[in-house]
Amino acid sequence: MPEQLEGSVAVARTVARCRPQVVCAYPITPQTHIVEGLSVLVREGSLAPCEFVNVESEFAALSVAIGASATGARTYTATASQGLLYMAEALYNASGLGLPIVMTVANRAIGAPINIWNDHSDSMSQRDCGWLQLFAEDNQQAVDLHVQAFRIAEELSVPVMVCMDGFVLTHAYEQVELPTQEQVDAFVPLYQPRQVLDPQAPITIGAMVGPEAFTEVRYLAHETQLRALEVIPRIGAEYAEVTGRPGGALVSAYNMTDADIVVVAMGSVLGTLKDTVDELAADGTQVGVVGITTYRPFPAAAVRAALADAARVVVLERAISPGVGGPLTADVRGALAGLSTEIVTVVAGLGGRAITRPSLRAMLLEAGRGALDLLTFLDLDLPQIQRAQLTGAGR
Amino acid sequence: MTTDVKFYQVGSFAVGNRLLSRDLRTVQSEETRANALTCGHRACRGCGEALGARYALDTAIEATKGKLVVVNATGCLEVFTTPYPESAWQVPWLHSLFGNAAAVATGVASALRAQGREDIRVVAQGGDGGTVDIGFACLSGMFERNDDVLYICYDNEGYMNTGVQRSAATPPAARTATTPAVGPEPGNRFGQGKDVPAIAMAHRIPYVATATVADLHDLEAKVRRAMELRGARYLHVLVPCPLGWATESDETIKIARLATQTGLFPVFAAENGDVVDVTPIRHHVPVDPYLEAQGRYAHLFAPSRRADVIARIQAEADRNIVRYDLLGRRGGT
Amino acid sequence: MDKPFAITLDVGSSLVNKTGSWRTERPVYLDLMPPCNDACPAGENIQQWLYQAEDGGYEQAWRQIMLDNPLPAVMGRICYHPCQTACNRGQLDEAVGIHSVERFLGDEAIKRGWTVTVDIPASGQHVLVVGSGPCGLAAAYHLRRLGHEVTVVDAQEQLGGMMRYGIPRYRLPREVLDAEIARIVGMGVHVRTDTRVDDLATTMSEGGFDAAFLAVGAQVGRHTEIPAGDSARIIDALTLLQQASGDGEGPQLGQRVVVYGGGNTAMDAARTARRLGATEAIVVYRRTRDRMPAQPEEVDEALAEGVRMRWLSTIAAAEGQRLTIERMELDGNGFPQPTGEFEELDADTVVLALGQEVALDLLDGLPDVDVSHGVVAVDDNRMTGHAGVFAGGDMTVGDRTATTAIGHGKSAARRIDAWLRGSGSPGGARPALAAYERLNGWYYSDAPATVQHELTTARRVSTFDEVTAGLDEETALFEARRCLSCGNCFGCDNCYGVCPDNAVLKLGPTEYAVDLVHCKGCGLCAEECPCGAIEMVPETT
Amino acid sequence: MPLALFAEGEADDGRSLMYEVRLHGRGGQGAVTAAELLSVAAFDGGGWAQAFPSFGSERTGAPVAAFCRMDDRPIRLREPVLNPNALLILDATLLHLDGVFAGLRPDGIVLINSARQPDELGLGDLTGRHPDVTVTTLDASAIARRHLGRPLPNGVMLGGFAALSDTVSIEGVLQALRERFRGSTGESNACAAQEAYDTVRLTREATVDA
Repeated sequence: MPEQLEGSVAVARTVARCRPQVVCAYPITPQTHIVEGLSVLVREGSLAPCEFVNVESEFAALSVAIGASATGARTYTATASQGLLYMAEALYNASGLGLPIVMTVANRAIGAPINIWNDHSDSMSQRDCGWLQLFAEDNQQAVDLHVQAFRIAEELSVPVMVCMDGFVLTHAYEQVELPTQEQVDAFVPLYQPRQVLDPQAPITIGAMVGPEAFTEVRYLAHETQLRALEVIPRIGAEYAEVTGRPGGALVSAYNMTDADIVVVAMGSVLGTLKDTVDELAADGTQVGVVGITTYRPFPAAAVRAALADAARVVVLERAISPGVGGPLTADVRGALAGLSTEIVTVVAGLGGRAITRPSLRAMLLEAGRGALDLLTFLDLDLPQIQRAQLTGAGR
Repeated sequence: MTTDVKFYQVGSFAVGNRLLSRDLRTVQSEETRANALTCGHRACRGCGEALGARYALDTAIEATKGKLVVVNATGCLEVFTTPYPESAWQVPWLHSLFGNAAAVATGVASALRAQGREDIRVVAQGGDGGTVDIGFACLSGMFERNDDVLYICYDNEGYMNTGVQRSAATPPAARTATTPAVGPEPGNRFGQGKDVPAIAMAHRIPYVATATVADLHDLEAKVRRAMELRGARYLHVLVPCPLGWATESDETIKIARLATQTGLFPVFAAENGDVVDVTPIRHHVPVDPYLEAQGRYAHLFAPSRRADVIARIQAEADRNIVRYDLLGRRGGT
Repeated sequence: MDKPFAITLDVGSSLVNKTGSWRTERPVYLDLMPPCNDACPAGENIQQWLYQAEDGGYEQAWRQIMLDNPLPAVMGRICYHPCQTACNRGQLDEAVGIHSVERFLGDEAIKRGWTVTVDIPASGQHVLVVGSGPCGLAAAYHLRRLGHEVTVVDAQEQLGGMMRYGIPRYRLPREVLDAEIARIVGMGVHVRTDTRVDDLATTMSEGGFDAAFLAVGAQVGRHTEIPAGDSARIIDALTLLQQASGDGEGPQLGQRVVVYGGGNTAMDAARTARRLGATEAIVVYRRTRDRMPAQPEEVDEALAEGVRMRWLSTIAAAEGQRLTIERMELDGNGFPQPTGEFEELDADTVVLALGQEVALDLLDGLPDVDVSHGVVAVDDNRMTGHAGVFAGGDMTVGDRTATTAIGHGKSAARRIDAWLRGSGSPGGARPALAAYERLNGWYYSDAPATVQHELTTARRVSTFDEVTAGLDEETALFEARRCLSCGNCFGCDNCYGVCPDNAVLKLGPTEYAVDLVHCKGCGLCAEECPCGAIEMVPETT
Repeated sequence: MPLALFAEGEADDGRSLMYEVRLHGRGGQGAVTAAELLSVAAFDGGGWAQAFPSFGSERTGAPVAAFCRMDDRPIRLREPVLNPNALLILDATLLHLDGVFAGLRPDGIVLINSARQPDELGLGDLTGRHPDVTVTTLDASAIARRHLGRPLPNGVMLGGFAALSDTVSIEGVLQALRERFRGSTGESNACAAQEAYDTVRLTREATVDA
């Protein structure tokens, strides 16, 4: 039964229904409402048994989660931006040990300069830390991806990040249908840890591995990621059966039939893109939209299949690799290796700058005329840039 | 710390006093005060932290004749003072990260020493979250090395910038967004939290002191004393937060005063690990008026009065009174 | 060198951010009515002269008093200081000793010979003042300062009225009274003593007076029918006090003296009797202590000097040295009713102190001046029914105290001045009262009230030396500095210091302004202002 | 890798009836809560709605804006509200803040919490530029003070708005208030909103007749 809820509250209630046994909480805008919601559910006894741990930093948050998960407890935490980077060492540790921790990342820009608004530079910076990264387009998908994340993580014994755009989704009040406790219980079985600290069966976890076996450890981790490309859609389909809602796909597509340009993007901007594309279609310009739901592992085959007929592809980036360009573009370019598709990059909405229909329309029309450079910054304040360059302030 | 003042109406209780000689008044009373934190910042109405920061830094600037560099951890103080393109700071100021202000300050001090400019002193500052929680390792490191840094913690007892979540400085029973007032033990749990001034003293650094925005003379005297010393110094300043404590915007100083007069926030100074000065309670009051004035304790009074919880808080206050002899029964230091 | 774009900012670049838009209310500095000023019958600006005395500006403080009250040294002794009753500090610890500081300043003025000048050019108009008590002298003083020629007429041979002939020297030394009267006369006031005005109308026309101010006071002792044999020695209290007011011996009253009455005059009569050798001075009063018209401290001082009281008693008869006293009891609404029980009491002399009445014969020539309940009726400009004839003091409605009389004298002088010059009546709206709840008592240093020393009982009873000593300078300064300066800024810098937005500007040592561009209206300045001189006023929506 | 790994969707051609509201208040006055409750009321009424605050770190007292978007179909749009159909101004001291009326549609409606009449608020240049913008005032603070004991205008303003626009019903608003604020607070908020609704309807009918 649909409800009108804030994104964070919807996620908190859904995560609670996945019965995590340890929740680690450290405040960082814009995810804090999620852990706040969970603190109330634990305190009033509706989520039990569950240890809600107020920790002293994000590094501690993931560290506590690692300890809990290694002891066989289903574990959840949430973070964003600077916090994600403050736990970077622990991210690699968790994936290296194969601990199936589920973490929400409320995407927010990375400083300096400090910025609390939405873009993807935080999760992008950790795209190779060995965690799966799922991107939600809206709060309904965010809720559904969290349930599937526990199944995926525990089946593959690999940690999973569910990324949702900070403020734009976390603080948006909209219609959401939460999976019932029965549906979740049916869908997410009891957690069977691959390895666990248990005096009954003592084992040493996290040995020092030298040159003789380190490569093999990394190969096996790589294989697990590739297996995820098959596990995620399967679990997504199963979820669709249980709930009647579309499960997590690797990618999504919109208005692809006879689209001569296709724009590829991730996260909430896909909603604005679809409205823009509808307007362009009404004016006779067909633009397709491909949304990447699973960014890590990167579904190259699915992307290649989706973009097979596209003559021209615009990759809408929400992060920037300084001096290089767009990280998502690099992945898309890899997926289309060998094809003659013309690929351009448009960086948009960094640090919370609004991405509006008029700007997208103009850009897509320009792309249609083949007039876009290889790399464009949407709505760049050129006069500001020129003033900065003049005074040598551009560093 | 008050000198023998011939009776002058408000003596040294008010900020200034036209009857007192200049040197017995505060830095804040001077027309020429530095205003390290000036107008236009975006703190909430009645912000205690904005007040505490100006109080401390103006004195530090006067004590060092303007040769001061400030390193600031992430938090309310950093956010509401530097929204591009407007900065409210009038001192050399560097935003570190949330948990490393002390270490960054050590870096500044080391560079100054390497450049032979040790006349320029360094202040690191942050809120309680940035000091007692996420920045604690760096703080302890700075103490242990005895780096020439004055670390000032503006304690508003919670993560207020992110919307009032619990920190290790949040007092027992206080409601925050991550210690909601629901369930059998509403609000923050008893038996947790850190006594950071005591931990700082355990490092036996040259100077540790506590102060509040309700006693400006005492706060300035402690900053001045800290600036006379070299090495690691720590000042822990209570700065009530109208948003987080759910108090009226005009009660910030009154609430800080009540915190001292109940004994819940002992005001003292220590040198090399030993207490050398205690500010005695002037009008001792029970904890009730202090708690009742704050919405974060509303659940202790409605729907019914939680005498049991209030008694436990009173016990904390009484313990401090005995431990620091706040009522001067032991003849005082 | 130029700063990197956006990540590095100039100092103080936040000033452009007009946080003033956040306000829903703004701080406004006020000058409220301190309770002491409000309570002072002579309308003194007490808070202001205490403020000046606090930093040693004694002459400046004295001149501030002199703007309203020309007899500070006298008032510092005989005023019943309602200001101290109203003083907010009474609720903090103890009221400020305003009375003792006023006396110190008055005495300092006499000691240093400070004088007052007339700065307004002569108006060419001449005012007759009938009566030289506190009311007449105050009127004369203010009229002189307002530039008018003044002639004071008094039936007695010396000026001062009740101050000289009604109040004993041990409460008001004559040298103090004479000094302050001399200062007034020294301002060019013409004086005619030993002159009784029987017919005001002719006196005014013959003297060419443009206006007259009647302040003859209530000099006539009220009598009562005590069936008394011829040998009984009954004397009126005012007569006793008048005879004892000189330096000479004063009347012989014998060993046992009974004073009949419960007012201040009765207390003074009893205490004077003790000083004239009476071993027993007994006050007979028909009601109980709490209903006595006398000021409590007057009763205390009398008791301290061995005067004894008989409550609920009336004198039914006096035969030789034997008085018949009837016991009374109070009825439902506090009126004494006879009980029919009688006792005997021996007395060498009976002194009647049953209140005084006004001698109104001088008004015979002025039919349009109406009188009710034994006092002259005046309008709110203090004018009687007859144009140009004003009245004040005990002979009009009001508390019968010297301070109230001075207040009447001052307001009458201003209204006479307005009447003579045809300008509108003076006096603006009274500011709101600075109530105790507005104050922030924390900031005032803990300071118990100082004490004025008193002569030892033995010495008090045997001489007419002044009983209560004045304060020395250091104590007077300490006492003045206990003032809370209610509702009026005294430059403590609190507002300037506690503003989190640095939005209070310090223009000078005791002068501040609010920077409304940045003030967010948090109210901390108002809350932390020790004397409640700042109020938060809602923004207009 | 089978192609069916992604879900296919089609373009949507019909025009939507999107109605956008911008609320202005001060930090701590409940503007964000009001936007959320407006979206709940629209949802209860059977429509789709989306509400979000002006993402930022506004402090108590600082001017803050919140947005609510309502439509007759699912809302996918993620851009700020640039051209609101309606403005709810919870604090009249914000009126002379620049940008309060920015982007208001020519036929927009404005509801201001003020005890004074619209023409006494010095809005000449606004109504001058946009003749058919309707401005209504409602002393929401006074109504709130009477019912809640505190001048918390947010619930009251929603009651007033329900009388000015048919995008949301008074029943929806009352239900949303009762759900959000349990017990007596909810009840008194609902009564206050109902009074506001009746008051604005009266003023609206009066202006319509005039």
